Amino acid sequence: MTFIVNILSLGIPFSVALLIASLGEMFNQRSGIFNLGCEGMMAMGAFLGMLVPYTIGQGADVPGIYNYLGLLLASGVGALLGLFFGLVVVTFRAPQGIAGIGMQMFGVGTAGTLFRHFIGGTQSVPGINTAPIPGLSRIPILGTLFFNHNPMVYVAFLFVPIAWYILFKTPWGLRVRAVGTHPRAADSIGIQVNRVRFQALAVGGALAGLAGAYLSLCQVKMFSDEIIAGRGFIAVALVYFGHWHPVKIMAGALLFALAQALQLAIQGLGIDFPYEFLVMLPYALVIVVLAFSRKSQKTGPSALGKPFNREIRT
Amino acid sequence: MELTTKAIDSLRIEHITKRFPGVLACDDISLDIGKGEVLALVGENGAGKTTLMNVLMGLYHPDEGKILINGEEVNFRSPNDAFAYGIGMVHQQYMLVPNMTVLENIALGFKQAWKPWKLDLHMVRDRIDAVARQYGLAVDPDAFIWQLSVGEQQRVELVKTLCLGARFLILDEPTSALTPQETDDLIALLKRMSGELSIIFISHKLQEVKDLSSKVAILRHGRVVFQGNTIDHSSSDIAALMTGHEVVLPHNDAPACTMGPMLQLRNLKVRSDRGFLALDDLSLYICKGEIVGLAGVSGNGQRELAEAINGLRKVESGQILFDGQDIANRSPVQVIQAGMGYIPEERNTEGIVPSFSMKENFILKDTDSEKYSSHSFLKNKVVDVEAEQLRQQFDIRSPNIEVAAGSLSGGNIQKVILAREISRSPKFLIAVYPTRGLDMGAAEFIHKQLLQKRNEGVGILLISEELEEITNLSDQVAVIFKGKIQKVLPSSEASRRRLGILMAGVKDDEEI
Amino acid sequence: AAEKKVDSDVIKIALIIENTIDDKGWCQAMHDGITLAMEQNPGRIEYSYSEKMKPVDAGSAVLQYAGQGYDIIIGHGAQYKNLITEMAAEYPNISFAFGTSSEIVGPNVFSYMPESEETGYLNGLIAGMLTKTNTIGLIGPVDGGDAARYNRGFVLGVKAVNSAANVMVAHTGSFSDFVKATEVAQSQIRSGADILTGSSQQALGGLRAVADYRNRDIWWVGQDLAQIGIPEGYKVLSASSYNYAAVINTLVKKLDAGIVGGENIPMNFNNNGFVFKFNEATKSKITPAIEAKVNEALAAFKGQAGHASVVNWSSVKYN
Amino acid sequence: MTKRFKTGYRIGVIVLAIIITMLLGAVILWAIGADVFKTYMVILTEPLKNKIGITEVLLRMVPLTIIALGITVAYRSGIINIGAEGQMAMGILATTAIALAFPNLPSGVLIPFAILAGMVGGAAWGFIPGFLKAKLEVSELLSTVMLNYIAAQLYTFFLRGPMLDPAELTMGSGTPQSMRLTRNLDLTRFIPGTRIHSGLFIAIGLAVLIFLLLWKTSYGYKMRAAGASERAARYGGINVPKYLIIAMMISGGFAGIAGSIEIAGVHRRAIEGVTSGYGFSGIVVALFGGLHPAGILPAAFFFGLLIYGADMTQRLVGVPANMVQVLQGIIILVIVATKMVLANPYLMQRVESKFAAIAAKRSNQEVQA
Ligand SMILES: Nc1ncnc2c1ncn2[C@@H]1O[C@H](COP(=O)(O)OP(=O)(O)OP(=O)(O)O)[C@@H](O)[C@H]1O
Ligand SMILES: Nc1ncnc2c1ncn2[C@@H]1O[C@H](COP(=O)(O)OP(=O)(O)OP(=O)(O)O)[C@@H](O)[C@H]1O
Ligand SMILES: [Mg+2]
Ligand SMILES: [Mg+2]
Repeated sequence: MTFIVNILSLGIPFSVALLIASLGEMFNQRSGIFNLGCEGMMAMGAFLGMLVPYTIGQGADVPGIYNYLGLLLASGVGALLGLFFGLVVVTFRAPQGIAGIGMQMFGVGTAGTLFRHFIGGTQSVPGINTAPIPGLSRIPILGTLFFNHNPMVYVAFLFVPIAWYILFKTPWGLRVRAVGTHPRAADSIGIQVNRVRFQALAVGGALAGLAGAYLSLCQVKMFSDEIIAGRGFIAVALVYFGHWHPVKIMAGALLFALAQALQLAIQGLGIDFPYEFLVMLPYALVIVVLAFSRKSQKTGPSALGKPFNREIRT
Repeated sequence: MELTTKAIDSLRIEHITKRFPGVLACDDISLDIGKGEVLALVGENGAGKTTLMNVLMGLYHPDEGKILINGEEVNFRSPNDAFAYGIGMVHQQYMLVPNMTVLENIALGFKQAWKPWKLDLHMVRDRIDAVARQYGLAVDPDAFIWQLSVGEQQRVELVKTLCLGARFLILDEPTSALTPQETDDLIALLKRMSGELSIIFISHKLQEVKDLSSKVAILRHGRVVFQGNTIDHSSSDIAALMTGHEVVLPHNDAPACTMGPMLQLRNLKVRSDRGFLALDDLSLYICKGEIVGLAGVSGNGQRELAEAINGLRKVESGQILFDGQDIANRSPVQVIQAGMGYIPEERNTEGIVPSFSMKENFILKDTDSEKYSSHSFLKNKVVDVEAEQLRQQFDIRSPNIEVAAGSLSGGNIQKVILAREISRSPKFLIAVYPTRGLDMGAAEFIHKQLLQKRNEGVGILLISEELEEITNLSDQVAVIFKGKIQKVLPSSEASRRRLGILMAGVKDDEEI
Repeated sequence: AAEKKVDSDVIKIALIIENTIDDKGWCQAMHDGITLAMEQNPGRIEYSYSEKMKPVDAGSAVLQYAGQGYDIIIGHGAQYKNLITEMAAEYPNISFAFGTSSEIVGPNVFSYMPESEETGYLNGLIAGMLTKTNTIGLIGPVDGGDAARYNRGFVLGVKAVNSAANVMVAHTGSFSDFVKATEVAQSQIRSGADILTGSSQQALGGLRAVADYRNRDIWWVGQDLAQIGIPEGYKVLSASSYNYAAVINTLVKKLDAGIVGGENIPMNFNNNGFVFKFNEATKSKITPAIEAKVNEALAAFKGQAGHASVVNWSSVKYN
Repeated sequence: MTKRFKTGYRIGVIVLAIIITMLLGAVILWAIGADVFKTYMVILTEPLKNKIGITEVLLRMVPLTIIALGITVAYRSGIINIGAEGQMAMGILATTAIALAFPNLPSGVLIPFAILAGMVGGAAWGFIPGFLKAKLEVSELLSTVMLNYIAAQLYTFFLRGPMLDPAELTMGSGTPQSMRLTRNLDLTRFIPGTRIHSGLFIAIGLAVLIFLLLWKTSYGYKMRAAGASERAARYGGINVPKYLIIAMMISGGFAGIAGSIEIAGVHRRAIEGVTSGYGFSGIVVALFGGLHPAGILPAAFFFGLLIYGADMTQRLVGVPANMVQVLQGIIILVIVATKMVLANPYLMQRVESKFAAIAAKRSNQEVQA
C-alpha cells in the first residue's frame, strides 16, 4: 500500500513541468503553430526563474517573494520568446519544424551562456517549498496523495480546467480553435488570424517558461544548462498523446510521470534486471497506451504547421 | 435585435485594379449597385469575380481604385470594416470551421457576444433564432459543421452573414453545389430579400441569373466587357457575350445501347463516415455504351456509392459485378486495373496531387504500367510526350506540362482529371459532379467528352445534382434516395417535375 | 618588433572534457587540479581547455591543439581512448593522457586510473553505521565508468559494517539529468532511505532533494569535496575528492625527465590521489565509533593494506 | 517586374538578414563581453583557412548528408522523422555486432556487410513509428521522440553489457564502449594528417541514389504522392500505409548507415555520444536543402561549417561552449525566415509597387519643379 501511495504521491509532482509545458504547447498547436522550440523556452524560464532569487533575492527580508518574481519573469520572457518565434514563423512564414529546432538551440544556448557568465557553475536557490494544506494534509493516504505538495503543483492542476475553460468557453479560445483549423474562415469573418496566433504563442511561451521555472525553483531548486534534458520534446509529444485536449494531456503527463515513479520504485526493489529497461518504461508506456487507445474523432487543428496569408493560396 | 448598420443606398466600385504576381486579376473595374438591386456578376472561371468581391469585403487591398458607399469613399482593411458597413459575403468555398458547431461558427463573428471571460452563446442563439424566423431559414445551432450536407452548410453561411447584420449581400456561386430544390428555394428567398437588401450574385447558371437579377455585368480577363439590365437580354445572349461564342450544350440523342451490362450493383450495403447505412440494399446496373445518370439530393449515398465501387470504402454486403467479376472490397489498385475510371467529387484534393506537376498527375494510376516505366524506372521521355499530347487534346490552359496541377483553375483541374481517366481507355467511367463550379465553356467541353466515350462503348455512371446535365446526357436516369434506388426511367420520360418528386422520396410518382 | 622568447621550460597542457569546468564533478576536479598545479609550479604551465566535447568535436580539438604546439593533450574520459590512441600515433612528438583506465595504448600516452571504489568504501562505512532505517539510497547515473567504481565501493563499505542494511540502487540513465536524480532521491527517501549518496555531476540533484528535508534525519555522503561548500552542504557528512594536481605534477616531472608516456598513473589514497574530509559543520553526527572505523580504513588505504577490502569491487551485485 | 529590381530586392533582403543575425548575436555576446565581429568571422571563415579545417567540415558533412537524405524520404512521404538519433544508435549497434562477430572478414566484404547491417538496424527502428502511424494512427512526432530515449537506453545496455570492451573490465572502469573494432572495418582516410574518410563518397553516392529513387522510379513517385496528398494517392491506387512504412524504414536505414559510417570512419569503436545531435541537425539540413539531394549536399556542408566553426570559437575567442548553440540557433532562425521572404512573390510585388509609387511621386515633383 505505501508502495503504491509513494508512487502516486511522487508521480503527481513529477508530472507538473510536463503538464504546464504541454498545456502551453497545446495553445500553440490549437492556433496552428507547431512549436518545437518549447525546450529552449523552458530552458530560458528555468534560468531566469532562479536568477531572480539567486541575485536580488539573496539576503532579502522576504526572500519568498523573489521566487514568485522569478516565476513571473520566466513566464514573461517565455512569452517574449513566443512572440519572437511568431515573428519567424507567422510573419516570415518560416517552416515551423526547422525554426523550432533553431529556437530550441537559441533558448538552451542562451540560458546556458548567460548562466555560465553570470552565475558560473551549478547553483541552488532555496526555492519554493512543499506547502502541506493545513488539516487536509493530515488525512491518511489522501493527505499524502493530494494535499502535501508544492504550491505550484496545485496551480498546475488548476491550469487544466482553466485551460479547458479558456479553450472551449471564451471568445479567445474560440478564435484560437478557429485559426488553427480553418484560418481562411476565421479571416473571412474578421478574425485577425496572425494576431491570434501571436497571442497563442505568447501564452504558450509563458507556460513553457513557467514550466522551466517550476523545475529550477520548485522541483530541483537548482539550475544547470542541461536541466531541461529533452523534457520540452516530451511535452510536445504529450500534446499528440492528448489530442489537443487539456484533460487528455493531463492524463498523458500523469501516465508518464507515474511510470517514472513506478520504475524508480522498482529499481529500488533491487531486482536483478538491467536498469536500462526500467528507465525506458515511461517512454515505452506512452507509446503503447496511445497505440491501443481508442482513436478519437479527428478534432485536431487541421491547419497545424501552415502559415497563413490571405493572398497566398496554398 | 436591431441592425446596427446604416442602410446602403448606393455602392460604387471605381477603377479597381488588383494584381497578383504574374496575374492581373481585376483590371480597372467600375460597377455600381443601388438599393434593392440585384447585380449578377458572370464570367468564365478565372475572370476575376471572386477577387473583385474579396476586394469589396476588405480581404484584398486593391492596387488602384476606390469604393464609394452612399457617395463617400471607404477604405476597408479587413472584413470587419465591411461588416461595419453592413456588407456580408457568402464565399465560394464555404468558410465554416468543420469541427465547431453552427453556433460557434456564428459566434466567431458575433462580437457583441464576446464577454471578456465568457462567450455569450445564449445571445448568439437568440440572434440565430431571430434571423431564422425572419427569413424562414432553419438551422440546427448545435450541429457540427462536418455533420451537415453541403446545402445545409450553405444555409448556415447565409444565416451567419445575416446574423452579422448584413444589408448588402455578396453571394459567390451560392448554388453551384445545391440541389435543384435547394436552388429554387434559395432563389425564391433571395428574391424576397432583395426588397430590403442589395445583392451581388455570382453564378455560372444563367437561368438563375435571369430569374433573380435586375442588372448583369460580365467579366472577362479581369475587365468588365458588358453591363446592362437583365430583362433586355436572353440567356444565350449572355452566354455568347461571356464566352465570345455561341454555347450549345450537347445532347445525348444516340440510339439506346444494346450491349450487355457492364456494371451490376447487387444489394449493396455500405456505411458512411458517421456509421449509418449510407447505401441500404442498393441495386443498379449499367450497360456498355450507356450513360446512366444518378439523380438525387446530395447526401443520399452518392459519395459512398462511388467510393465503394472504387475500393475506397468498405462494402458490408452485396456484390459489385464488373464485367462479370465481383470487385466488392477489392483494393483501389485492383479496381483500377480491372478497367474502372473515376472522376471524383473532390477534384482538388482527391483527383489530383496538387503539388505534383500536371504531367506527373497524368500518370498517377499508371506508374507501374509498361507504358510509363520499366524495371521501376519511369520513362520520362514517354511521359513528357504523352502529357504534351493530352494537354493539347484536352485544351488544358497552362503554360506547360511542368506547372503544379494545384495552381490550375478548377476547370483546368477537371480537364486534367478527365484527360487522365479517359486516356487510360477505361471500360467504365464514374463521373461525380463533373462540372460543378465550372463555367459554361468548360462544362460544354466535358459533356462532349463524356458523350464521345459513351459512343465508343464505355459505360458511364454520371452522378450529378444538375437535372439538366443528367437529362441532356443520360440514356437512363436512376433516382437515389436514402441509399436506395427509387426508380430507373428512360431519360425521355424524366421530366424535371417527375425527378423532383422521386428525389424527394415519393416512391411511385405515376400516381401523382 | 622583438621576437617573443619561447620559454622551453613551459609545458602547454590542453584539456578536453565532456562537461564543463564548473560541473562540481568529474570535469571540474581535473580543471581544479590543473589550476592548482599551475599555482604549485609558477610559470611552468600554460593551459587551455575545450568544454562540452562530443566525441567528434574532441577529435577536431586535438587536431587543433596539436597544430598549436601543445606538449600534452588530456582527453578526460575513457570514451576518448580511441581518439587519443590514434592521435598519439599520428603525433609521436606530443604527449597524451586519458583516463579512467590502466591501459597502455602507446609510447607517448599516459593513462590515469582513479580507484574511486576507495572513496566509495569510506562513505559506505559511514552510511552503514549511521543509518537508522537500515535503508540507504544510491543514485547512479549510468552503470559504468568512474561512477560504477565509486558505487560498488560504497556498497562494499556498507556491507562491511552493516550486513542488515539495504542499499537501494537506482540509475537515471544519464550523467547530467539531475532532475531525474532528484526524482530518484525523493523516491528513495519516501521508501525510507535516511542516508543517500550518488556519483557524477547529476548527483547534485540528489543532494538538493536531501536538503529539502531540513529538519529530518536524512543525510548525504558526497563524492566530491565541492559539495561541502555549497548551501546544501549542511546535509553533507563527508566527501572525498580526486587530487588531480598530483597527477599533473607527476606528468610535469615525467616530461621533464624525458618520459613522454607509456605509463599508467593510478590514483588512490596511497599515492595521495584522493583526499577525504568530514564536513566540520556536521561533525556532531559522526560518532566516535564511526570516525574510528573510517580513520582505520583510511589509514589502511594509505598504507595500501586496505585495498584488499575493495579489490573485488567489480563483482558487486546490487541486489 | 524588372530584373534590376529583383536583384536589388534580393540583395537588400540578404543584407538585412546579415545585419539582424549580427545584432541578435551581438546582444548575447555583448552581455557576456565577447567580440561580436571576431566571433562570427571565426565561425564562418576560420574552418576554411586550412586543410584540417576543411576536412573537419567535410567530416561532419558525411553524417549530416546521409541523415538528411533519409529525413527527406520520410518527409516527402508525409512523415516527420525526429527519431534519427535513435535510428543512428541502432545502426551503430548492428554494425558493431557484425564487426565483433566477423573480425577477420576482408575489408571488401566486411565494410559493405557492416554498413548493410547498420542500415537494417536503423530500418528496424524506423519501422516502429512507421507501423504505428500507418496502422494504429500514432503520431510519429510522439513515437519518434520517445523511441530516441528508448534507443539511448538500449545503446548503453549493449555497450555496458554484451558489447563491452573486455579491457574496460580488466584495465578500466567499465566505461560503456566496445573494443576497438577490427581494422578491416576502417574506412580509408584518404588525406594524410586529416580525418576525412571515404564515407564522404558513400554520402555523395547515396545522394545520387535518393535522387534517382524519389524522382526517377515508380517507388519514389508513389512515396512522394502519398506524402503530398494521402487522399489523392489512395484514390490513385497507391497503398499509402505500405509506402509510409517503407519510407520510414528507408529513413531509419539511412540514419543507421550514417551511424555505421561514423563508427567505421571516425570513432572505430562504439562509444557514447557518437550521435552528437546529428539526428536533429539532419532535419535542419534536410529542410534547409529544400528536401532535395542537390540542396542537401551544400546545406550539409554549410551546417558542417557552422557546427565546426562555432565549436572553434571557444578556443579562439573564448566564448563559453553554450554560445555555439546560441549562434547556430540564431543563424537557423534568420536563414529560414530570409529564405521565405525571398521566395514570396507577393511581398516582392508589394515592395515593388511601394517603390514605384515613391518613384512616381518623386518624378511628379520633379516635373512640377
Ligand atoms: N497558390 C496559388 N498561387 C498563385 N496562383 C494560384 C494559386 N492557386 C491558384 N492560383 C491561380 O488561381 C487560379 C484559379 O482560379 P480560378 O479557378 O478562379 O481561375 P482560372 O484558372 O484562371 O480559370 P479557368 O477555370 O477558366 O481555367 C489559377 O489560374 C491559378 O493560376
Ligand atoms: N490569391 C491569388 N494569388 C494569385 N493569383 C490569384 C489569386 N486569386 C486569384 N488569382 C488569379 O486571379 C484570377 C481571378 O481569379 P478569381 O478567383 O477572381 O476568378 P473567378 O472569376 O472567381 O473564377 P471562378 O469562376 O472559377 O470562381 C485567376 O485567374 C487567378 O489566376
Ligand atoms: Mg476556376
Ligand atoms: Mg470565384
